Amino acid sequence: MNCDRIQICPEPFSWATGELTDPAAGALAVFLGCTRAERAADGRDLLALQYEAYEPMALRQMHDLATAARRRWPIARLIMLHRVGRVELGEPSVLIAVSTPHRNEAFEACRWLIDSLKAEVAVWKKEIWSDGTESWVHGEKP
Amino acid sequence: MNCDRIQICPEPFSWATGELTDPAAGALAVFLGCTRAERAADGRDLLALQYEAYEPMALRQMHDLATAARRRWPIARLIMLHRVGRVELGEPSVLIAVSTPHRNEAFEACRWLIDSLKAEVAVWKKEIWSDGTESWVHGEKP
Amino acid sequence: MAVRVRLFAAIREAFGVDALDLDASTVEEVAEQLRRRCPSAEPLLARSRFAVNRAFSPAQTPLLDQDEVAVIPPVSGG
Amino acid sequence: MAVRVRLFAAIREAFGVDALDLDASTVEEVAEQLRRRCPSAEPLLARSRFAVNRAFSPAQTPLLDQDEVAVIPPVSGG
Repeated sequence: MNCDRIQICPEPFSWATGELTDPAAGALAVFLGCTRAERAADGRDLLALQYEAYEPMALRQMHDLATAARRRWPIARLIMLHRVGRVELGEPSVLIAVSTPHRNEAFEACRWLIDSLKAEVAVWKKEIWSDGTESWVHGEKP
Repeated sequence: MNCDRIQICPEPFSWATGELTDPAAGALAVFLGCTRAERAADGRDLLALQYEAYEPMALRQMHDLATAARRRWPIARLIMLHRVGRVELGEPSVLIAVSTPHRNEAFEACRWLIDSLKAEVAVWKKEIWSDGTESWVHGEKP
Repeated sequence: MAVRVRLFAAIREAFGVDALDLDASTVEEVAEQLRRRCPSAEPLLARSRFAVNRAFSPAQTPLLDQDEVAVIPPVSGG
Repeated sequence: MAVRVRLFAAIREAFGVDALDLDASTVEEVAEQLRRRCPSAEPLLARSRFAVNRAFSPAQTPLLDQDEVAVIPPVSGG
């Protein structure tokens, strides 16, 4: 049995280093993805991102990713959180955190989990712009 | 001028995600190194690590690493903390945290900073074992 | 088969609803009915995958009564 | 030149002090005096680098009065 925390969060999430510490874990790697300020070619400014998830499927996919990561790396503890709703500039939308015996595997697992989550998990973002326009992101931004 | 936090800490350190957030930063990568439980071949258990630093030189080296990292990656904010004194099992001895526009550069900068710190910075650890013995680590552990 | 079709993101906004009840025996039949109902969504439907009961499923997947079919346009989480 | 020599970790414990005042005109002369004073530390001294005024400096580096010379055995932070 493990104590992974995997959640879709309608409100800003919080977490603490203490959730990851474990006597067997010499290394903790954490990634947070945040809403980044952006200006469109026509001068509009990004105000916020609005996230939507197919929650039961997204949670199942996140659990599957955690299981796959645990098969590949000796993970002591794992946190995977994704916001839904409006995420303002500078605020986090996603958190991946893992602890492992050594640092190489912590970096590898953390990187693999965020890359896989972005590629596969049923979550979508809509850009909300300063002129009132909104646009869904479907596929990689250029 | 930047707002890097670079410290040698005689007491347990604390930090918050908020120190790293920045509208320009879409990615935060954090690494923590902690004392990991270990059993020697002869059955002794590791109890703790005791860290010592040549503080003015270590701080200068850490600032130099931050400057080098900022030349190489578009870092918004940076935290680099290292404990001195006794660090119990599971407790963090080192923290590296960076925020950047995109995730690839955050992972790269974080990884480069911890690798460089471990290879170069004037800090030493002594292992404290359950039988009362102590041994300095000078050079890579096998 | 009476199936529930879940719609998300730009697909949801194109259809103006977040779910539809359809009668279909395969995923492909669901896709076909969606294209007919909202031709403007066709380009994005063509880039979308389908999930049956929360797992990605190919077009020929047979459906059972009460299955939940979801249209999954290209994801953009993170 | 009157220089202050700082000792750390296993080197410090081998010498029993964390600093020495020596008279030397190069880093190499400091190393030579340390080897003579504590032969048991020689293997670790051979694997150590030296810093003058907090910057790594090669053996031939000339010293000035009041310089701070540090012996830096292989580091193990992190």
